[in-house]
Amino acid sequence: MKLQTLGQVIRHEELSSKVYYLVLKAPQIAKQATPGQFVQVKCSDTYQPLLRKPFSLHEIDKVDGRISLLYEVKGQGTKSLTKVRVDDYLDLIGPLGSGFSLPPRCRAILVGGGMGIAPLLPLAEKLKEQGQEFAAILGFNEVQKVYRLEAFQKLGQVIVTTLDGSLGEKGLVTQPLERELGSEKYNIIYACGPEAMLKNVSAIADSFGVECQVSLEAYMACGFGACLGCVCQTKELTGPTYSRVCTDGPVFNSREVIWHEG
Amino acid sequence: MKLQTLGQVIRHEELSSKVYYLVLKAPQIAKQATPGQFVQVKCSDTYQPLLRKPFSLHEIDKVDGRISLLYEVKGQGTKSLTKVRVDDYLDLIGPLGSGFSLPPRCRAILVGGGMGIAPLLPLAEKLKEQGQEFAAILGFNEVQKVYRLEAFQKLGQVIVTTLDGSLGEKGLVTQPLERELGSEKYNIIYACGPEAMLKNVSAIADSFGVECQVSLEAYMACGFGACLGCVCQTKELTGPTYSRVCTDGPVFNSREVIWHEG
Amino acid sequence: MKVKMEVDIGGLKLQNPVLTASGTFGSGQEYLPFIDLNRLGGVVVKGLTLLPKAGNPPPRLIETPSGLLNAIGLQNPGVDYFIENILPELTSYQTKFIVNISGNTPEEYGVLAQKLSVPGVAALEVNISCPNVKAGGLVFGTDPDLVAEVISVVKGHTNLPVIAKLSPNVTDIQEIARAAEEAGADAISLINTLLGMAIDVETRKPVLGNIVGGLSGPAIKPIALRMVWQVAQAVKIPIIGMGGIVSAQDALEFILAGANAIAIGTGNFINPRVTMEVIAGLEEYCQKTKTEDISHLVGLANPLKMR
Amino acid sequence: MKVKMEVDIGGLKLQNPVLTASGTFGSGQEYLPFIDLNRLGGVVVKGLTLLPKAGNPPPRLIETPSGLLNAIGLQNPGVDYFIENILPELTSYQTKFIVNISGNTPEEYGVLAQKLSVPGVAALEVNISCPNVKAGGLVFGTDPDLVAEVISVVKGHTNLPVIAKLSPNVTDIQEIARAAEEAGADAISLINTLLGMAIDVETRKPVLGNIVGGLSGPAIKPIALRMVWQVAQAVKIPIIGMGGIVSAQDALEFILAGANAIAIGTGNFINPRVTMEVIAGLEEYCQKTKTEDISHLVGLANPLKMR
Ligand SMILES: Cc1cc2nc3c(=O)[nH]c(=O)nc-3n(C[C@H](O)[C@H](O)[C@H](O)COP(=O)(O)OP(=O)(O)OC[C@H]3O[C@@H](n4cnc5c(N)ncnc54)[C@H](O)[C@@H]3O)c2cc1C
Ligand SMILES: Cc1cc2nc3c(=O)[nH]c(=O)nc-3n(C[C@H](O)[C@H](O)[C@H](O)COP(=O)(O)OP(=O)(O)OC[C@H]3O[C@@H](n4cnc5c(N)ncnc54)[C@H](O)[C@@H]3O)c2cc1C
Ligand SMILES: Cc1cc2nc3c(=O)[nH]c(=O)nc-3n(C[C@H](O)[C@H](O)[C@H](O)COP(=O)(O)O)c2cc1C
Ligand SMILES: Cc1cc2nc3c(=O)[nH]c(=O)nc-3n(C[C@H](O)[C@H](O)[C@H](O)COP(=O)(O)O)c2cc1C
Ligand code: FES
Ligand code: FES
Repeated sequence: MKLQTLGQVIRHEELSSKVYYLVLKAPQIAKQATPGQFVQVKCSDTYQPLLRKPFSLHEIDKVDGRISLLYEVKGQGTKSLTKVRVDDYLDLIGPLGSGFSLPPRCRAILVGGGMGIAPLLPLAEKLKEQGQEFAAILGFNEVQKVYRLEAFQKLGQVIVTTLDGSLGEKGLVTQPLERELGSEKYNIIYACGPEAMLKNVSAIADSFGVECQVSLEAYMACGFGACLGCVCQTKELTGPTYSRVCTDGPVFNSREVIWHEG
Repeated sequence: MKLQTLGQVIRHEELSSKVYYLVLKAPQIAKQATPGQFVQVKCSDTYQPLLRKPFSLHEIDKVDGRISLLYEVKGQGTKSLTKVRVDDYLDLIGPLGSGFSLPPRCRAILVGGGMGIAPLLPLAEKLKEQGQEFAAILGFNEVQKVYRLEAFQKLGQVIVTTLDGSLGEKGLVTQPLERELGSEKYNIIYACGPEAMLKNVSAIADSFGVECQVSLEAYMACGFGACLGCVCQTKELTGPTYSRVCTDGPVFNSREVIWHEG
Repeated sequence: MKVKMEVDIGGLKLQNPVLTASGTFGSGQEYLPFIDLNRLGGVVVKGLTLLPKAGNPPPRLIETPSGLLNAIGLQNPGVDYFIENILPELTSYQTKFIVNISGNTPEEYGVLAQKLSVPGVAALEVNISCPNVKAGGLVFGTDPDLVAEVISVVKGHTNLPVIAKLSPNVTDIQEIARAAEEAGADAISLINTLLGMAIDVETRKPVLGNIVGGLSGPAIKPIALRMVWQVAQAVKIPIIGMGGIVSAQDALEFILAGANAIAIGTGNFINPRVTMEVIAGLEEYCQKTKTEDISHLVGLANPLKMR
Repeated sequence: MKVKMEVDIGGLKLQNPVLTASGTFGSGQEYLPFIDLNRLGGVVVKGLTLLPKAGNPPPRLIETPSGLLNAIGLQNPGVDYFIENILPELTSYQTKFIVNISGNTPEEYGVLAQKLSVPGVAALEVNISCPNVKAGGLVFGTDPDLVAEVISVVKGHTNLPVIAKLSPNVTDIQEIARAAEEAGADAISLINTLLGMAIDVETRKPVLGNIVGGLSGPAIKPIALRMVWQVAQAVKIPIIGMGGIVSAQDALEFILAGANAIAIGTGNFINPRVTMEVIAGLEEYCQKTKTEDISHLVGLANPLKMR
């Protein structure tokens, strides 16, 4: 059950330019959370920004009652979040949303682009915990903007891509994805990243006939289903409909999603 | 000439509950400032509060290029000002307003109530520098809320009053003021504090036939005469008129001021 | 001292004057993890239309300085679905549920009122800020004659208390309020959102899928308060004030201006417990100021208030 | 790349599209310590009336979330004093001075226009948001017929470009804008402040001496932008957009919505150099986006813009 609680900052550091790693003590959230869920964070005690900001749970440590977030500075909210110090308290609502669902005996391939790697780490951890094999393809812009790689490498096989080839394979995550799927080792894709990437990954999943779960983003006001502000278009039996990213998602089966044109 | 400049924080400490002392490196302001002038401070880089906040210059160190402020936490602006740290920069506009004017051969009595003591310190310093005798009557609520006393005591004679008698004389500043004026040693009063105090001090000045300069407060938008938002009512030859506290004041001759009823 | 917090809003009896604003509180159930619904004055349910409505294409939200622009477009499952599937779930709570309705024609409002005059619905809030297809894309809420027509039709189809919810996008809010009162409205609620927009300077297009949206939140509080103040001078029926309330002090400003009750919208997104804090804060203020009945505060800052 | 920043606002030629909003910039001289007036597109001088005006009793200001409420009450020394004592001091600057005028009757506007049609005045901005004594306390700016009357009279008494400054406190801003255009206005500026208020819960009285005041600043930007967008679809004459602009990005939103020039008011109080930063920011954006003439951006986000 979601709740509003104060999380105490245990660690807060800049990993690479504008990318921060924030560890919080929040036992009640950690206890209930599953991979793919998120929290709504009050980033400032002023009206600037007015709204809470959603961040995926990047680690879920049920034993120590800790969660972590990985975030990139974009606007007012994330900028003021950087000012939070160790021992400060952050007002959190969570865990929110429907996370990834793990079919029994899944052989998963995780695909993350940039900040989209955030929710894949707890998923990888869970897969490992359950003794299920997986591979992860993580895409970054350049070697200077690679972060949290080791955390993934501890858990399983990782393929890295960079746009400029400064680390790992040069190019997009879709290249190694197609290659790996060709091996027919995998029966499910979990993807999170920019919409254009997700759209391409879905198309590839379709062409290989593999299930694909995508984690979407949307501008949110409440984060718990009350405002209907965060919708994306999905296919239902009755035709296209607007689904709430915050409660019906953020994880959707890629075949349900109606992607934007272009 | 007033200017917009960045002042670097050199010292910032809480003197008593909610009262802070802030020392800034701001050579251009220090160079030009006179006692009774003030600065408009951008207390936050958000829209909360939207406006700058005015604070009297509490020290003007032309040699070291420093100024200091003494402030009490009231609302958004002062609250966010408390978060400023040593080495941070504050966006300042100043020096602003018309300060105290010092007639030659003045024998002054300075009367300050609470935060109203702030602009009296540089005045005391100036008087001492010019070799002119003065006394200061400083009124506080209680001994726990007394601050900056020693700074005044270094410069001359100080009479302290507290409402509850926990330090110095019990009661209001007006009692020792009447007594001191009875000695006929003084020919001018400089006063700053709550409006009710200023009104009473003015009446006493009138009854003793002594000149009195009062430093007024007002809610300000610009602080430099452009918005006409900060007016108080004053007597002019042509009748009552609205004068700008920020440029015509904040220091007025008490005989010009039309006080609020009640 | 025990403070009397109960208020009577044109026949709608509330245990305290704190409501939730329509469209920001779902049907109330979304807030169960955070607060005890039974402690609320009442819940105003998300706006309903006769037929299900898909709503506007996203993006539907964008923040502005101290404000929120929304263009939800009244997405809702339709009145029949509500009555069959949602209303029964609400009857287990002691709080009052007020249903917000929107129609394309006065007749539609009548049908909605009739259908919703069932046990479990405590009152109807008539949203007259939506497009009026009949009058050619105009908005009901900006024309006193149309306001009167809609309210009369609704009154003719229900015995429930009828609350007219006014749009702030008008020249003369008093004229609109008087029209609603004369047509029989039992209470008035205001304000709905102010029409606004934002443009993305990169794409050079409006940010919202619907181009324009409704502005809510602390940014609009001064305007909302002024309108409540004006309407309190124009009508005798009770007023539910809203627009940017996020604290007990905000709520008090509305009450002192002349509101008999208040509603909180956007504030719930920032702090889902805000309603509970406002109720506690209002009670505390009454105690501190030795006010036995919160209704004694209504309009104290407004000497020209009617009644 | 050299960007063409000059704009022509109904015959008023400006070196760049950045103006200051009336009432927030004095006569310009108050800002001499901070900026080079000669680099401004133009200065819109504090509102003048026929006779000197004392203004409203204080308090005249109160902050609200991301906004400022003011009730100055048009304090000014009167038009004759301005012409004799202030205008001569302004002639040493190369920037354009536009004079904002307010009258109690259409005739007063005419007299003001005639008196101000002297060298040194580049254009007249007609403030039609002030009390109209003749029509019994109503406000000119909310009635299209009165707007037309005032503008016609002003046009009949001057050869200077006439800018109609619209009030946002209306139901249909397009109707008002069209009335101004048809009556001969050379340009339209909007928005003036939105009517708002604040209440002090301790004293239980309105905070402002005048009870209500005008809301300005970032809080109102979404509303101002929407109105510029609408007016750009209603009239062919140039538009000066304002309301909450504090950055080049804000200014761009207004230009993309259809404003040919913009004005900054409240922003000057927070950052007296804001106009200079906005001019630089606009030029930079044009360079970055390879826009040779800033006027090419006007209305790009507004496909229904007239012309
Ligand atoms: C379920 C979910 C999980 C997420 N997980 C993560 C995560 O783990 N890590 C992470 O870093 N991020 C995550 N995000 C994204 C994160 O929520 C946003 O980056 C964050 O909300 C940005 O807030 P902000 O206040 O810093 O920026 P904002 O000011 O909200 O700006 C965000 C974006 O909106 C645009 N924008 C803002 N105002 C305007 C305007 N007026 N016109 C046009 N465009 C505008 C900006 O250009 C900017 O790109 C997640 C989002 C969702 C929905
Ligand atoms: C020339 C001058 C010199 C000054 N020098 C000093 C100095 O040296 N030291 C010092 O401490 N102070 C000084 N002040 C006062 C100082 O400027 C104010 O205390 C400061 O601006 C408060 O800002 P704030 O944002 O913290 O509080 P604000 O939020 O601005 O509130 C200030 C006061 O206004 C009231 N208020 C705010 N909003 C409302 C509302 N909606 N309804 C009713 N009331 C409201 C509050 O109750 C509060 O008491 C000076 C003022 C002037 C004009
Ligand atoms: C996301 C959202 C959805 C809304 N939906 C409705 C609605 O369906 N019916 C209605 O009458 N008002 C609706 N409103 C307006 C609110 O009920 C309220 O009048 C307005 O937001 C001002 O209050 P606030 O500033 O406290 O949010 C909505 C507001 C928001 C923010
Ligand atoms: C203190 C103050 C005084 C104003 N005086 C006038 C005036 O005399 N005439 C006028 O037409 N508008 C006046 N205005 C309105 C502004 O010119 C402008 O239209 C409005 O403030 C919106 O712009 P902003 O949000 O950038 O301030 C005044 C605004 C403020 C804040
Ligand atoms: S953010 Fe409110 S419904 Fe999703
Ligand atoms: S604060 Fe603007 S004129 Fe004084």
